[in-house]
Amino acid sequence: MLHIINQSPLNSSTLDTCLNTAAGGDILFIEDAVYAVTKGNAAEAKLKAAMGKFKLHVLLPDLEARGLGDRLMDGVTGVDYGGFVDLTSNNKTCQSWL
Amino acid sequence: MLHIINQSPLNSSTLDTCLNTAAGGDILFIEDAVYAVTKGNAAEAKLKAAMGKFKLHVLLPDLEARGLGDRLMDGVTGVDYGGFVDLTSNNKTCQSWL
Amino acid sequence: MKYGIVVNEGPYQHQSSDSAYLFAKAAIEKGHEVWRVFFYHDGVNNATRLTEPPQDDRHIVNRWTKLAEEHKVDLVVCVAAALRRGIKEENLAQGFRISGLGQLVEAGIKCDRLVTFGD
Amino acid sequence: MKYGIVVNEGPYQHQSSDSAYLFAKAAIEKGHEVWRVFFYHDGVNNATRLTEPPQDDRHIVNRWTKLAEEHKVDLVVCVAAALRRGIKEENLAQGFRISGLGQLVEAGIKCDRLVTFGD
Amino acid sequence: MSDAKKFMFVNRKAPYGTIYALESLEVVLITAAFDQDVSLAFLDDGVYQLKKGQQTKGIETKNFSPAYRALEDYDIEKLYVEKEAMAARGLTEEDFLVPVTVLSRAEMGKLMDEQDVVLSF
Amino acid sequence: MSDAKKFMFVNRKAPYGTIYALESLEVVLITAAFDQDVSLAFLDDGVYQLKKGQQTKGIETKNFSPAYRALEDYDIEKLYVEKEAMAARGLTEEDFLVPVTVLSRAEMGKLMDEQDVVLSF
Repeated sequence: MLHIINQSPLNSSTLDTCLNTAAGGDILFIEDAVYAVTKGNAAEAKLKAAMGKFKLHVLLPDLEARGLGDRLMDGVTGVDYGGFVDLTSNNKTCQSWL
Repeated sequence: MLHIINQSPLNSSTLDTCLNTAAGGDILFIEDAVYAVTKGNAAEAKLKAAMGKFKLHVLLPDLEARGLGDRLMDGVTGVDYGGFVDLTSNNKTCQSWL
Repeated sequence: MKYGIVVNEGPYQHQSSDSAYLFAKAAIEKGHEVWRVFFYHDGVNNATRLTEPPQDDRHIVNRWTKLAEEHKVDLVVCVAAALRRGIKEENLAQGFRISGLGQLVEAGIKCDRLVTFGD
Repeated sequence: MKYGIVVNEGPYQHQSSDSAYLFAKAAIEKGHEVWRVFFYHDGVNNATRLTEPPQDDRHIVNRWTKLAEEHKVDLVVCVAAALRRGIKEENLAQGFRISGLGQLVEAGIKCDRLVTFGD
Repeated sequence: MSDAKKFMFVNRKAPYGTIYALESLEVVLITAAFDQDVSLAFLDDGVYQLKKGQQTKGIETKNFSPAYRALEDYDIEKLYVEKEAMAARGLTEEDFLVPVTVLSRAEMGKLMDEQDVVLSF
Repeated sequence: MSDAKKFMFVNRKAPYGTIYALESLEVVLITAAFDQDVSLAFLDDGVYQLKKGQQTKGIETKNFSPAYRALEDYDIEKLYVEKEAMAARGLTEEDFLVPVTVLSRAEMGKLMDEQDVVLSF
């Protein structure tokens, strides 16, 4: 399953709940959630720990809009909107963690 | 100063930021923030610790709407909308932590 | 005391407009003056005359209109925020007027208290 | 593949409508079909024909209209959510239609994928 | 029901502060009317939606919580509550308006993976 | 400025995910035009508003961050950033578009207490 997260990790419990609950699969960070996968963000350690269970992706246009295109942490794949579409078609289902 | 909080403590960082930043004064919990002052909520301990620095109030109509009128933790004063108005007039300024 | 109130969210989606209204009503009952309510961000959506909530639900827009009429509350909708969201004279409810952000700053200057309701 | 998209927030206030639009455009460019976009909650505010964003900003409503016209995307606004928020035939933008929640369920049933954008 | 899809509604938001819980319920009922396989999941603040004793007169808003009791009439009986979410809020099954199945996080995650359509508002 | 009020704008939200940062800036400029004493406080995700290098072409949205550079032209020079918020996001003063004063939480709280009007969006 593809898990889509759109909330900032330091402002909302969404990331924690997804990491703790979801059985695995792909996670895509969009909108304000892209801050989660930037170097130095307090969420960095927990995402590194989650990499065994989940494959992490980030929507690059959202990362660049926020001035953090050069801060992507290692092990996270950047995608454009086309890549976002591919993630939804390659997974049988997707869930937006709203 | 009166600090007004309207976000649930387990969903948002707002309560933590207010407790860590504000110099003291009154805090009023309204809307989804009323969950913070209910017995058994994970925020209970940090609010007890904050009682020396802040005076805590909750908007009762919001607490009752959520079915928790009988779960108010000790040391928190319940007010109606009139009491909310009094809190704003008795403090020189108020800040909504949006 | 003279109060100003700011509403940042639209009706029904968030509770902020309800909270602002009930606060305003309570302030008036306590003998205070609610001089102005300023609607900003999605708050401008409180000013559409086209809402038709279900029969058993509160009518948020009409409540504001009634408050304005009975207690001379100045309901101001920010013009820039309103244009972005499709609120104009043609769908503006009674009791509201469209004006600039200066009206918000003026409320901050002239009122004894400014209370904000949002998300 | 056949896609359904759900939009839960209004234009400008949240990014969700932008994200949904850019996703829809990319899906079409990849050769997929965007069968229906369903606007729910404050998402119904994407359907007002009255928005006038600043000249240097994107026009979110017109973008949806254009997408519908060029790619036969069915833009459906939930009638119950729309009535609550003041979206009706008289202020409905071109390319949108108002209908019931069954249209959302139908999208869930008939589409290969349903992607939700919200807050 | 042989060609029915499995729809799961994930509820993570508290009632009244926002409208999502109420408008989500409306979709749930319609989905059942389409003879689909409907499950409701309550996580995080979503568990508060099911709290007994909601009294909304003081906020002049309709109390929509009785609608959860009506779900049974639509043959919607799969209500799942995440155990950890319930515990962090000091709630027990006794606090809920309707009978629910309490699941651990791991069980909830597994159930999500079995769905065809996951909707959250 | 003798009868000016002290207005503080508290910014706790990231840009682009929501419109609050942009529309808040518009109020800041108008408040300065009314000759009031204006301060901006950046806490939590609000510190991201000031990040250098925002490139919004990919999301087809206007990059409004240059407006922070224009604040100086309106004599708005009191920009305060909370130190702990900056650190938790891996940011330093070098990352910001404009010069700011970095304050500890305690200093920020004290400054808030000195205001006449506190606005947050």
